[in-house]
Amino acid sequence: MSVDVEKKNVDPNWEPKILSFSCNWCTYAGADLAGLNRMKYPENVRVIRVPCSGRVNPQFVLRAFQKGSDGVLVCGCHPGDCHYVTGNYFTRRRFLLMQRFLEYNGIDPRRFQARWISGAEAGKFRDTVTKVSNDIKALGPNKKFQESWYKERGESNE
Amino acid sequence: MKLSKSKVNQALDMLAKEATVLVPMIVDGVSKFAPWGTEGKLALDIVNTLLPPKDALFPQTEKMYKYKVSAETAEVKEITDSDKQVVFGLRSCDMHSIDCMDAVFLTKGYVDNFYSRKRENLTTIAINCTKSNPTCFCDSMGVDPNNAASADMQLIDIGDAYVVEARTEKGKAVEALWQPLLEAGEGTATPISCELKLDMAGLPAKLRGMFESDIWDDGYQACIGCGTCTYICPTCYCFDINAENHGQEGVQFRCWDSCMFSEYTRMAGGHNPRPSKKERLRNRFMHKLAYFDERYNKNLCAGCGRCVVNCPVNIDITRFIEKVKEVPVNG
Amino acid sequence: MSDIQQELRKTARELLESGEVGYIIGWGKGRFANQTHPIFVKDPAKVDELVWDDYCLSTLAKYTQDDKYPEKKIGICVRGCDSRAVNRLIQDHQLKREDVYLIGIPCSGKLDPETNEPAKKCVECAHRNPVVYDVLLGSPVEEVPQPERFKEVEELEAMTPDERYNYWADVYDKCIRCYACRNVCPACNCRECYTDQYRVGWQGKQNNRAENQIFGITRAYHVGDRCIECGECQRVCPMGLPLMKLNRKMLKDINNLFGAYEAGLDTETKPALGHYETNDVEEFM
Amino acid sequence: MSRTGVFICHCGTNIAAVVDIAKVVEKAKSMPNVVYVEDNKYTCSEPGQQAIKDAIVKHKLDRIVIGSCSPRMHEPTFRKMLASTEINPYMLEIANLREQCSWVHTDREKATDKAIDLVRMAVAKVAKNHALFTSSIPVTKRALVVGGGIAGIQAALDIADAGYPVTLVEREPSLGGKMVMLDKTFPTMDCSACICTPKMVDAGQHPNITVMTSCEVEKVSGYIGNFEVTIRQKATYVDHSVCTGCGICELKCPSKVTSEFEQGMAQRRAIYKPFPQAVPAKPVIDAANCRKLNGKAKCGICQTQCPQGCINFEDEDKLITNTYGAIVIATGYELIDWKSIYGEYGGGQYPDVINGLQFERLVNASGPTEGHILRPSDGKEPKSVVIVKCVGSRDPNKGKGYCSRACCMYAAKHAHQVLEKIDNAQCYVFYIDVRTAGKAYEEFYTRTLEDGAIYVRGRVSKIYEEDGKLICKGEDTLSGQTVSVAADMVVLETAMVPAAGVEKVATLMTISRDNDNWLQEAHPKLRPVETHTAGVFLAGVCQGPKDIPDTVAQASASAAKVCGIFSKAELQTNPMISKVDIEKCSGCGDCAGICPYKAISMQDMEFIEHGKKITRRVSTVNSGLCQGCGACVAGCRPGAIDLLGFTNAQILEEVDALCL
Repeated sequence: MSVDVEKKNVDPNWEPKILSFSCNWCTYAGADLAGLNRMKYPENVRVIRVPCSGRVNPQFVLRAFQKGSDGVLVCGCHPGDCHYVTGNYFTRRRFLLMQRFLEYNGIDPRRFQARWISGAEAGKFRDTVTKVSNDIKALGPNKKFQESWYKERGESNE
Repeated sequence: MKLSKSKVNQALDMLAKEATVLVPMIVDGVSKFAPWGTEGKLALDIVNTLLPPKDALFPQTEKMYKYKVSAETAEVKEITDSDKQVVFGLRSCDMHSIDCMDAVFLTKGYVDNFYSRKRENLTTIAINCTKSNPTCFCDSMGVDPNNAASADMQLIDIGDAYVVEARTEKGKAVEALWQPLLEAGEGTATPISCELKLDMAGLPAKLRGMFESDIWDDGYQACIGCGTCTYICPTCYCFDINAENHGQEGVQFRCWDSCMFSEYTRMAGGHNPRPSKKERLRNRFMHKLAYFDERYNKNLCAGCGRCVVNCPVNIDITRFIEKVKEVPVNG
Repeated sequence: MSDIQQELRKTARELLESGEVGYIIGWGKGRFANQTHPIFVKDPAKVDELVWDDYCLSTLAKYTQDDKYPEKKIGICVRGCDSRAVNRLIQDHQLKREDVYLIGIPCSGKLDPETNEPAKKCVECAHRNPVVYDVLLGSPVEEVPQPERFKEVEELEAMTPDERYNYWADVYDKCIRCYACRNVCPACNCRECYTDQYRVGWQGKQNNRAENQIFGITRAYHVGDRCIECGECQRVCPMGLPLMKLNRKMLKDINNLFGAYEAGLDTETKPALGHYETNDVEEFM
Repeated sequence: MSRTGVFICHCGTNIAAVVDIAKVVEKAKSMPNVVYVEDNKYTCSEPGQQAIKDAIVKHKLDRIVIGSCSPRMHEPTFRKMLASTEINPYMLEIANLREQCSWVHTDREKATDKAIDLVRMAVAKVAKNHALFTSSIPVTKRALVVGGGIAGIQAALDIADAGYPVTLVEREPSLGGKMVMLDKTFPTMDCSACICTPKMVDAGQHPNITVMTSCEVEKVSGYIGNFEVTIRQKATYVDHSVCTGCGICELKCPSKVTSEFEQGMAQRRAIYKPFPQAVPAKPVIDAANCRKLNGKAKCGICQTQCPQGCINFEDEDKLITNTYGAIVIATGYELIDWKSIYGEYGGGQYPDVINGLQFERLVNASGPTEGHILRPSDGKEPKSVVIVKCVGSRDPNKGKGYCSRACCMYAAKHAHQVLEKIDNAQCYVFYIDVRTAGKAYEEFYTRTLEDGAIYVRGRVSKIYEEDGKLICKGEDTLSGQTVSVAADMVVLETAMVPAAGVEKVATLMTISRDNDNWLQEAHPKLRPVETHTAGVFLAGVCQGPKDIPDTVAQASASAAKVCGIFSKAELQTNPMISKVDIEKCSGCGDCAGICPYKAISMQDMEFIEHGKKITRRVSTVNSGLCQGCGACVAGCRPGAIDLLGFTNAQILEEVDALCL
């Protein structure tokens, strides 16, 4: 059963659900700073705080797509600035590979983004969130990898 | 009465109007019982399919209960719907698998209502074998390749047509449905038997006494502990129960499990009564050839040869049976 | 082929009689001519069960994981792929070099028992001679370079995202979760696989497309930077799923991003995800 | 079954203005395990916290979710509050409804939906929380101060006076930093050397302070209470333990070099003390310019002349390693290189266009001109001086965007000195604003006006030479006319920028830097002298431009923080660290390779497996070293190692709750 989402008829007031893993020392602080400066960005990104972007296990990203998220964003400190010295070097390698691997399995690359956002870059956080949110709003809901949660006819039995 | 092979598609279309008709097909390179109408090649000529028809009655993942919890109340709903199904092109070994599962799920004082509902809605149409694979040994296990006794309807292949023998109410209902397609005519098929002969006489009882024998000390090491043999075996029926939660609601389901998995018998605290592959392989062979016979006096092995062909390291139950023969009786 | 078999049996007898090894892992015959499977010879008298023919396909190194604390050395016949599997297990600290006695056998490729054609994994094999051994039977064979190591991956990459999704969706629909691919793989050497930890909740036990996708992709990601390309996962899969296309995709990206890489050729080169370079490719600015 | 309590905060109107609190409370009631929900105007206030404590007792709660401001703000507060109840402080999750919801969204309905999602995620996560307990680690009661300017000196003195040993590291041959270069200090005009050198001498002679000049920090490892620091003592070729500082060698040394201390306006020798009042008052040899050491000639005169025989040409760098409990960074600043940026001011081709520090040296009694303001080009006394403010500051396109804070005051000081020292001189000051935000600052500025300084409101657009005069063209925005002043000398008050090499120090200490490379403080208002790395503090201009009073205040503040740590026998560790399940661990060692703090080591342990006694290699975590980053957890394929507080199960629950 193929899953072609017609890009054209995405209903306009559909709100995507986007998950963003943000490292506590940089991006989460940048997000707070964006709040401090009353910057405005779309509502559909939910942030999960992790101590370091190195804590984000690529399986969490798979889990997010499986459970129905339309886009995932992993953010951390700029390489060299990591509060834990080398956390984001591993993040970089892990997600360089996972990004290509998701694309290889059919996920549109715009649905999975990683960004380095420092504690001072409130503007960059707002711009990244706005761009990702608009990209995904254009792409429409994500059906790939998504678990077909309970269907009356037990369709997910096959 | 007989049904000419040229009319088989028509017959299947008629059946498909009221029920899901599962027929042996090659779908995407895999031979299995698939609903009539899926793209793929009808494969009535192959001896038996890679995946047995057991998932018609005992699917790999079967939803049992749906529940919803809120602060005050919790409601549980049993998932009982199951539509009518027909399995067409069943071999005797596959019918033996259904007999064994019937014994387990329907007799001895406990009826599994998920299974029984599916069983009531199932009509079995068997076709006799016209040739056997080198790995077939069903007649050594008490299964007649020419006739599936407990099928609702038996088709006998007489070259260009099948002789229709309806045996049960369901079989007669199908025969009535096919009335316009059937023609008069009888015929018999030349009975066949398997090349591979095994002497099973007295084996179950002998094996029950050999739990501590050193026959088990060799031959198990090659096993990689995967679930292939148990998942493609028509008579394996072990399952695990688990749940899938989604916020405040969820579903409890049962799914196939394999005694060959290392954590199958792992208990809380880490104790495992079958710690190594030796115990697990012994358990599988004993269950197939001894334990089941002790409880339901029929072999749990249908002799279809699927495990012999598909085991990646060629663990062969037939060679094991021959080895048991060589062991002196009190051994 | 038979003189190597004689030498193998002679070496096996000597090793067993001298008591240097506890038992020898090799290949033996099944009922039919095209059936060869791993056997474990302890008694010197039974060394004649050891064979070396066109159907010795199974890799043997992972059986050391069932006997992790052997009293004596374990003798293992190693071709190119087995020897890389031994390096893989040693580098993952699951095996000590001094616990095994490696009987190296150069291998010019085996046949697929069903089709009698050269097996796919042997056609694609780039290291036919064992990379590590204690004794070598016969003389090394000529290595076959593999310029098209990633051809299949590139074919898939050329598809559109939807085509690729549907290709893999059909693959995952067929998976029956028998875990043969995991249990045969020398890179999959965890003590308790994440799939068996339901309380943590990584992976459900139900067999549907989403769960199979999670398993397929996670396993490929876990072994991606350790895969020795022995092709066993694809061979043992009862449903014939093209699993090597997943592992090779990971290896292709590792090659492009972090420099040419082949796993298991020695025990020093570190798997890609276990370390980093400060000047790695930067795409997330 | 756990009993979770949810407390939604209005935060006055900060959250309530955008988020429909009642709806969030309503929805929270139906979330799994939630037995009590309450909303509160100010949850972080005393009554707010008391309301929670009462609810815990009344409703027998065992897990708490608070929907309020950022956890980075009040998580410690709420944890302290829980410490006084019988709930473990770590059975708490906070949903960020302010900084990341109400403050950044306008659509009330969507913001409320997001708030509900965030609360649902917190409720899902808290269900999997475990009680966590701190453990204690020993403290090495010795401090390290990096940077020997007034900030470093003051911090070192305060810590040493509190009775703790301090190592004061300075990369220049002498303490003093920038302050000792100045002549007078505003607003009191007392002489900089008179207040700075006594402090330097105190630091030099303090029994608890070890001064290590010509030294740089090479390597830092460990963590608060147990920093393992390696310092590189650069080769000075002079044995200071024997040298009496008599200065004969400096007189005899044949090679002359431009003096960095005198801002290039005077010469020094290859063997030199940067300035007479240097501490330690002993010379060092500048190997690059010493004829013997840079191989240009035999020389060695200083060795022959030295009565004490202190000169040793075979001296090499030495590495000294020691453990420290806390570190204060006071690396200071330098002035922006205006020459490469402002071609319109001559780009350095006019010797009489100088910067603030050069003017300070001119007007300083021990400077190259013994305090007489003389033009560097011809040594004449300039009759008309132009001072240009905000050169490189408040200029985001060419220089730096920020204001360097101190230049308004020292520009007024320079004007005052010009008018005071040069009779019937004329002094023009081109300014954008005059910022006099300090005690007696405004009065100092008005006195300079009364002295006759002419303040012209506008930037100088161009400086060029015309028949011996430096023509400064600019505009007087108050009168709207263009202005051009013929000056004998121009003083540019240039921007402060972080000292060169601060990146290395920051990376060593794992502290981050802001967009302008100033060291990043933990919180601009509430924790200005702390950094995100526990035990590492900041003092002075390295954290951002400031004047001497603020610098000294920060120095004493960071010293107080250090003494706070040293006052305790042991330190409580962060309980949110990694933990290994040795049943699942196969001993592959991936985690040990990933850990940046070397907190994980592989050890052999005894086990009974299937009745057989075996030893097996497993991973173990040193709770003192582990900082809780979790990089090892994401690298562990079977999930044998997990990070308490952010376990795999917790995060998976959060992801599931989010995607409902």
